[in-house]
Amino acid sequence: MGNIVPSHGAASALPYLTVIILLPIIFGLVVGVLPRDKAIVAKVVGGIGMLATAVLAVAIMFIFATGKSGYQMVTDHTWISQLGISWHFGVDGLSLFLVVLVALLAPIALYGAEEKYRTTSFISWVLILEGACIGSFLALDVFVFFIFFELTLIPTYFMVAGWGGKERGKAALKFFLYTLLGSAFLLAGMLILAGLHQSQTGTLTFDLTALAKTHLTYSTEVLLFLCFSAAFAVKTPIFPFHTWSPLAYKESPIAGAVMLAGVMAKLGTYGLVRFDLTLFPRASYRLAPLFLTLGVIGIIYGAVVAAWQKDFKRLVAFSSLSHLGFVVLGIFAFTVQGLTGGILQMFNHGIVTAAMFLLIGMITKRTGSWQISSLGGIQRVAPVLAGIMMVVVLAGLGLPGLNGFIGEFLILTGTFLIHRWWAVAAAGGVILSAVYLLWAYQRAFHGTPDEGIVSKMKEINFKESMILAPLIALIVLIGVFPAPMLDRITPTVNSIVAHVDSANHVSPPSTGAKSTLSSSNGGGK
Amino acid sequence: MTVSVSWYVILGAILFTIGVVGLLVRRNVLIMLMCIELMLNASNLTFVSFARQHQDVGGQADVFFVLVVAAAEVVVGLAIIVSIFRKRLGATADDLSSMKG
Amino acid sequence: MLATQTLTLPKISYWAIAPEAILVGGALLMLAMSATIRSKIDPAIFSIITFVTSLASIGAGVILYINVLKHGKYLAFDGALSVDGFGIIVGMAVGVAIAIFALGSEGFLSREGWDGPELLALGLLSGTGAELMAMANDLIMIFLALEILSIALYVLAGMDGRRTASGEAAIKYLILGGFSSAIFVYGIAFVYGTTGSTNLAQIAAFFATNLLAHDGLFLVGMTLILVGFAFKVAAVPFHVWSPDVYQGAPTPATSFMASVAKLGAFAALLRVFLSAFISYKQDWQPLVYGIAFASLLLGAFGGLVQNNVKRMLAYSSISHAGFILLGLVVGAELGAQRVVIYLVAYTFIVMGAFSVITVVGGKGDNNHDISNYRGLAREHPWLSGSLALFLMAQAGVPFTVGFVAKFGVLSALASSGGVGSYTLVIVALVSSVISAFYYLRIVVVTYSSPVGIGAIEPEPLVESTHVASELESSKMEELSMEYSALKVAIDYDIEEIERALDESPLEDPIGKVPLSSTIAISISAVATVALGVFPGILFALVSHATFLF
Amino acid sequence: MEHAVIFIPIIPLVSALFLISFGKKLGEPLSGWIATLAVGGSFVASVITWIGVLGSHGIDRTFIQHLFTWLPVGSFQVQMAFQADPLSVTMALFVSGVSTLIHLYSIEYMHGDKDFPKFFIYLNLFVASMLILVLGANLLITFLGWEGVGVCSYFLISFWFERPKAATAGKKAMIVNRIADVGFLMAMFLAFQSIGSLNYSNLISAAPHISHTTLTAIVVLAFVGAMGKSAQFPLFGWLADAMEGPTPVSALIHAATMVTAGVFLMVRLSPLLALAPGAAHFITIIGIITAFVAAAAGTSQNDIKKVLAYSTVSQLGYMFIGVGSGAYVAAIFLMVTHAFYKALLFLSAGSVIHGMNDEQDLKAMGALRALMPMTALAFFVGWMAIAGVPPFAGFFSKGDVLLGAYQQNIFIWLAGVITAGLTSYYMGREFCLAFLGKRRWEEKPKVKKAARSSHAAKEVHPHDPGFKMLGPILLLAGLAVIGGLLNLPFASSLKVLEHWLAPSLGIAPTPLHAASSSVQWVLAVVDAIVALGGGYIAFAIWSKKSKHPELEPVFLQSAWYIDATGNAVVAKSGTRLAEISADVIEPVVIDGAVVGVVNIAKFVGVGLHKIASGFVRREALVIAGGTVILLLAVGIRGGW
Repeated sequence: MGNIVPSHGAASALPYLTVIILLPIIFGLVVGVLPRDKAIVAKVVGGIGMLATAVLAVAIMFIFATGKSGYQMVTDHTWISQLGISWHFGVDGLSLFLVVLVALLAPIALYGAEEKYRTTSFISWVLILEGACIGSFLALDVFVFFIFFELTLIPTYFMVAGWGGKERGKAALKFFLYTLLGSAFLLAGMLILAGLHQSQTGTLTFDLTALAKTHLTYSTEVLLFLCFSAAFAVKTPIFPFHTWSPLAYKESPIAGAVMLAGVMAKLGTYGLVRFDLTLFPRASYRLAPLFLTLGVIGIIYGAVVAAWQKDFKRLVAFSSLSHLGFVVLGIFAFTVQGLTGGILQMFNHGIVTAAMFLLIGMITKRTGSWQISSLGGIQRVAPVLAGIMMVVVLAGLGLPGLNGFIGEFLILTGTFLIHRWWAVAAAGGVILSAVYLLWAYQRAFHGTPDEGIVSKMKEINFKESMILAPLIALIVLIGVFPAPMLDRITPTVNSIVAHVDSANHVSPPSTGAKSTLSSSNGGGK
Repeated sequence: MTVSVSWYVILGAILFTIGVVGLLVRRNVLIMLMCIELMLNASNLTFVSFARQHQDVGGQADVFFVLVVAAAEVVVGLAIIVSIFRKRLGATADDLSSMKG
Repeated sequence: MLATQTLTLPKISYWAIAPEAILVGGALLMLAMSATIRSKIDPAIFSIITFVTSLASIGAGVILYINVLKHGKYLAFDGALSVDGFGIIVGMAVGVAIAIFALGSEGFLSREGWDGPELLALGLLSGTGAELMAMANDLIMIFLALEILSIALYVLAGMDGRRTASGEAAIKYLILGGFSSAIFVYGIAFVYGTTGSTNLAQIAAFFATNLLAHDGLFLVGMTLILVGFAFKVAAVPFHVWSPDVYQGAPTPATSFMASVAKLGAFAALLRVFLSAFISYKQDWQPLVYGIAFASLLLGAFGGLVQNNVKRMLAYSSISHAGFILLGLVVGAELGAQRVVIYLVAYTFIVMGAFSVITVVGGKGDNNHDISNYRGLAREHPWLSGSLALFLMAQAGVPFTVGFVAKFGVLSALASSGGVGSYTLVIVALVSSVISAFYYLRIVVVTYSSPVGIGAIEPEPLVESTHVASELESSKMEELSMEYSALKVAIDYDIEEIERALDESPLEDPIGKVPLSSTIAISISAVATVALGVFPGILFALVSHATFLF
Repeated sequence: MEHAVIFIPIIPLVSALFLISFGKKLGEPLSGWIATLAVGGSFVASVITWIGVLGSHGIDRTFIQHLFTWLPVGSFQVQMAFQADPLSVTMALFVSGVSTLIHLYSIEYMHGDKDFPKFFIYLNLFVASMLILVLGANLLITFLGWEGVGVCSYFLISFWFERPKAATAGKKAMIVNRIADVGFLMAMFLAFQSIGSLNYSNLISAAPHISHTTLTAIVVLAFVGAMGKSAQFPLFGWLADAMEGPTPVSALIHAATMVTAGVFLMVRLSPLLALAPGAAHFITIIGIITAFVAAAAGTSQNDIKKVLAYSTVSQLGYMFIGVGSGAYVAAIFLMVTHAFYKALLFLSAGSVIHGMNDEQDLKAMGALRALMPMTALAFFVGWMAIAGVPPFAGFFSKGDVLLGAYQQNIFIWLAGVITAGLTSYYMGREFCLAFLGKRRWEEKPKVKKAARSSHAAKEVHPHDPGFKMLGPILLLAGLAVIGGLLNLPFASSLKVLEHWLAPSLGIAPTPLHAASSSVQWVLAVVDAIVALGGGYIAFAIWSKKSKHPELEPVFLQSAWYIDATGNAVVAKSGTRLAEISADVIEPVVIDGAVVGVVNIAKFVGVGLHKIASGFVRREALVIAGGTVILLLAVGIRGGW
């Protein structure tokens, strides 16, 4: 097997990772017991917790050593020895920016879309969700991953059920059950894998590194792969397991939608890379065409359906389906460019979707509606808000110079190397995303505003612009100068791709004139 | 013809079956209780028969426990029946179906 | 004639039955008090006595446990009782259940105006039976303990004289319980007939040295015993009584059935099948597999269409029974340990949930329709929060002890290997997702707008299925039940609701939550979370929960 | 000195960022002046760079300025780098030069507009993007600019976003371009796969070593991208719609600069193109179809700007004929001169529109010659130049292209000449309708278009504009007259452009039948006669009478229904597809499957509910039955 998971990466003197996971959770619990009638206290305490987490995340980003593929800042303590479960965390190029994303989006989501009622508990839930997401991204023990993965459901459930729109009950229930059903298969797969490992080695463990060494027959590997993937496919969501998302995004409060689409969707794609590719490289490789196809269908279908949405939040849901299709494509391309693009695109999608939802929230707060049809001409009344929305839309449709392009381009480049026709089909999504985004923009922002809009719609205020500023800055910065991120992602990607390739006895696709002359098939099959 | 132990066991089985069938076909709660008694006593007979076979006094002692339990069950059962059917005309089990599903 | 045999009286070890003796003592004390003291006694006093008694019983259990840890397990009463980690831990769990029951009942008793100590005294007695079952090492002993447990429960079920359903529940439980007891005893008779003993250790010893030429009778006996246990733990298809009885019985009694009765029955079931009948594992394992399979699925699907919360939890407990039986399917000691964890976990979750339900039940113990939970979160955030916690724990959400329990059982099952086990793992997990639907349905309702908001009455979630309704309405109920099946609350905008409620607050049918209930709920909630986060405690505890063979 | 290359795109970019922050405060006209100065600065930087490049010789004239690595991923390394070589410097010079003039013009033209500063932000952004496009050292940087100009074009077309037509036109331009851009993307993927780099230098050096098929595919795919941006058949509908934008925008983006990006790209890739004759033929054919179809459509338009739009499309077709025929220099030559005279024509048209209070209908004009003499003169110069009347610029540049075509295939030349006649004709028609004849605007009641600015509906008093508008017009007129000097055919030493560009271009395959100098003279004479003839016919027909319905058939007015067909096929069916997907497939099929599963669960639940009778005896029966089943199971296992 490959060199993907060195059993112990660089351990760190300070338990950064434990702290960054527990910090928001503890703050969340503290906020949860604060007096309910004083929202301001909760806001301040929650704000401190989130700020500290964000600072720590940034610190981790800087401490993170560029050019290394293994896990860094590893923490490993026995937790439940009887079950072979350990408090094992580490960060690598795959998880680094996702952690930063969570730490960044949580405060932005919360303070960008404040809830008027029961603020205290809402803040508490957001903090717990933040901790759970960070925990999921950093866990190197499958069990620990799973429980954090599941823990994310609870805050989300309550955020949707407690602060959502009129169909919030149904939405929360559907979201919860659908995801839980997927997780059920994950848990089953995990238990069976651990059981097989135990029968081979005699030790019960859920450690990712150890489990990756389990010998599996091909058919077992495929079954387990499908079990794991079921959970991730629902969470992402990958077509056709997405039907919970439009409802959940629509009914959820804005902050919840930001977290759902911006952060939690990444749990699915992250899981695909971290677990499916690591544990089941052969099955992943052989079943890649299936996932590539689903990814492409998602790209096209999501875009087509998004075009017909009359509701801004549903539109974002389907656009997410489309964008995450690209991520899936990149993951299962098994090229360095594709996977790097996929990982970068996870981050990008988080930023762009968050900004999109926040803007929708701002519009909704003013006009009381997120129906596209009831808007129109906003650009005349609120040009700055419209301008920011335009930047976000352009990032969404992959304009070069903005972040969305970098991810999509790398994904398509990487996919094209091995799976040419999937890339060609996926490129259709580039067209369609322009269609639905610009059409929606035209309907809501162009045209002459009616009296209702003129009287209700106000320009973005200072606080709102400050909340959006970091997102817009990142959209541009990543678009222009993505190298710092790519330098941190690529080494990990190299080792993952090498792991998959070596498990399948294939060599990476070659590029360049020389190889084209020497061998006709440019790598892979 | 010697009457071996198995005859008693078979008799016990017959009694038990009668009890079961009675429980299933009769509507009157009192009679249902009696059927349960019959089943318990069939067990007792079986116990005694096997005790005899094993030459073991333990089995016979067990019968006493069962008898006591049976008595207690009947006492409680009758008390409940009285309390619930005080307001009704007959002690018919089929009337007891306000809860279902 | 039988040869004269001298009956040697067994040596009586009072320490071994100290936990049970304390419970009985407490019950007698209360009965004596109510018989002698003329003036009305505050239910709180009985409640405190029960609580203290159960704590004392737990304390005795702890001493026993430490003793066992030091000196090893031993048999008492001529082998009728086995004093070992397994029995003591389950016994302590029973003690915990009684303690929470005592706290939860206090509010109930004073609310309903029940003066006497009967509810609590019967609880203690029934608990005695459960603790004995956990330790019993002789089939007849188990039978006796089972009956002690059950007869008290029959009465508990029928205690609410004002509700017809209560009496009905009692009669149903009595007849069906008696029926299953008879089957159980008949099974014991056959086992006795083929092995010559009712003592588990002796039966095990018998099979260790003998091989039955014709094991037909034994197998019949074994199967009948399994039926008896399956009835008590409400496993499919012997569960038929449980929804009705759960619904009809007074809520504290229901909580008792769901927890204590199951604890005792499962403990005995495991002990019998894993010690005495272990040689016939090939024969009983498929049966248990089938029963577990059916229980998991029926428990999940059956709860979907229920609108009465107590009925819903009855189906939930059927599903849990399925899970616990998975531990038995595993067969080995590992399975037993995981079952003990499950039982302990389950005690907290189910007692907590029923404590909340008792409170919400309101005066008359009638408000158990799901519509009664509308808007609970607004008036009683902590109450609904705890309910959500307990329900999520039942669904097996991580960081609750419910997850630990399910995970433990399933990981044992998965490590036992084989396609059958893997299938069962997946079925179990899927069924827990299905049952999550009805748990969450309750949670969703607590977060929906309270009834009577604004000018328009919200569409009723269901036609209420009050137990006291007349027989003729049953057809109507059936229709409405189908109509409303799986429906979730239709709601209003949050801001509208908040505004409407600020203007005209609704009358709260629950009122102030009694302190005792708050304590009960808090204990359960803390345990649910704490053991969920630090499951190591549980695992360490049960590592000594082995049998004495 | 070459290092100045980086300042060429940076100056307008910084200016745009500055105006985003402070434009509103600076307001009119200060923001306009700043923008103009920035573009002027860019022009100065271009000149400095040009001088720098002139300092070296031959192949050394390629200077690459690396800034940083844009995309470093494994073997895929893309630099943020700008390239100063003869081709890019030429482009930079004329782009920044023409842009400066149009910025200046816009200060007056956009006077009083609500979004005056925003207009200049967009214009500056556009110029920056266009310069990035031409200066990029690899395909991806070019693509960065390519998409940048696309989005700026979107902003500017829908600048008056309150008019639904403008908003729709902008969106359409963007989407059509995106469709074509997929071709560009594919070209890059294929280039990376087969060559391992996107740098022009690497592409060019590796080109001879890669397979012919791959090379053809790369070039054709890149051309697909160019077809969108340069509005080639069948993707030209958007350019006509783009006339919804302000006139300076039409002049700058949709005539002089952006639309020529496709031509630039193909010339940039000419070393590859030269090795892929199949691709070259394809380009030629598309070029000739476009040139003719658009010119024909131009003969029947009644909107003063639409005529110019179709004319632009037609001229772009010409440029591609040049590219396809291997006459790369001619294509660039035509591009530059076209920029002069087409910008001139648009600006003059803008002047007319301005003077006529936003009237664009040719049939509602007439006799403006007297009232707007300078504009009329400028327009006349533009007409002569585009028609190819000697010695105006168009004569030489178009002549070069036609010569290239002739050397490939005489039929292409023939089609080109016919098109040239049409060009002269429709421009003549436009000139006659606008400036000659009667004052038709006084005849019929004016149908007011949506008021877009402070030009309130009032009496029409056509007049020549002020110096800020007129200055650029006259300057461009001058360039249109003398533009031919860039590359005079009379002697090798006079072919300045050809010598200058040579290091940047591929060496075209030797022409099939090279034209001797006498043949060249004959061709030139034919060109001139056709140009004059077309003009004369137009004058004869249109100078007196403004209505000749038989000469304006509906199918030409609708541009051969090509755009309508595309609309019907793509947009309508696409909308229907979206509708079906969103309203049927999603809720019924996909979510329906989920609901179906839930319904099964519900069905099971209800079924169980029905079985559960609540009768004690039946429940006992279940228990008894269960017991029997278990016994049987044990029995069967035991083998009774």
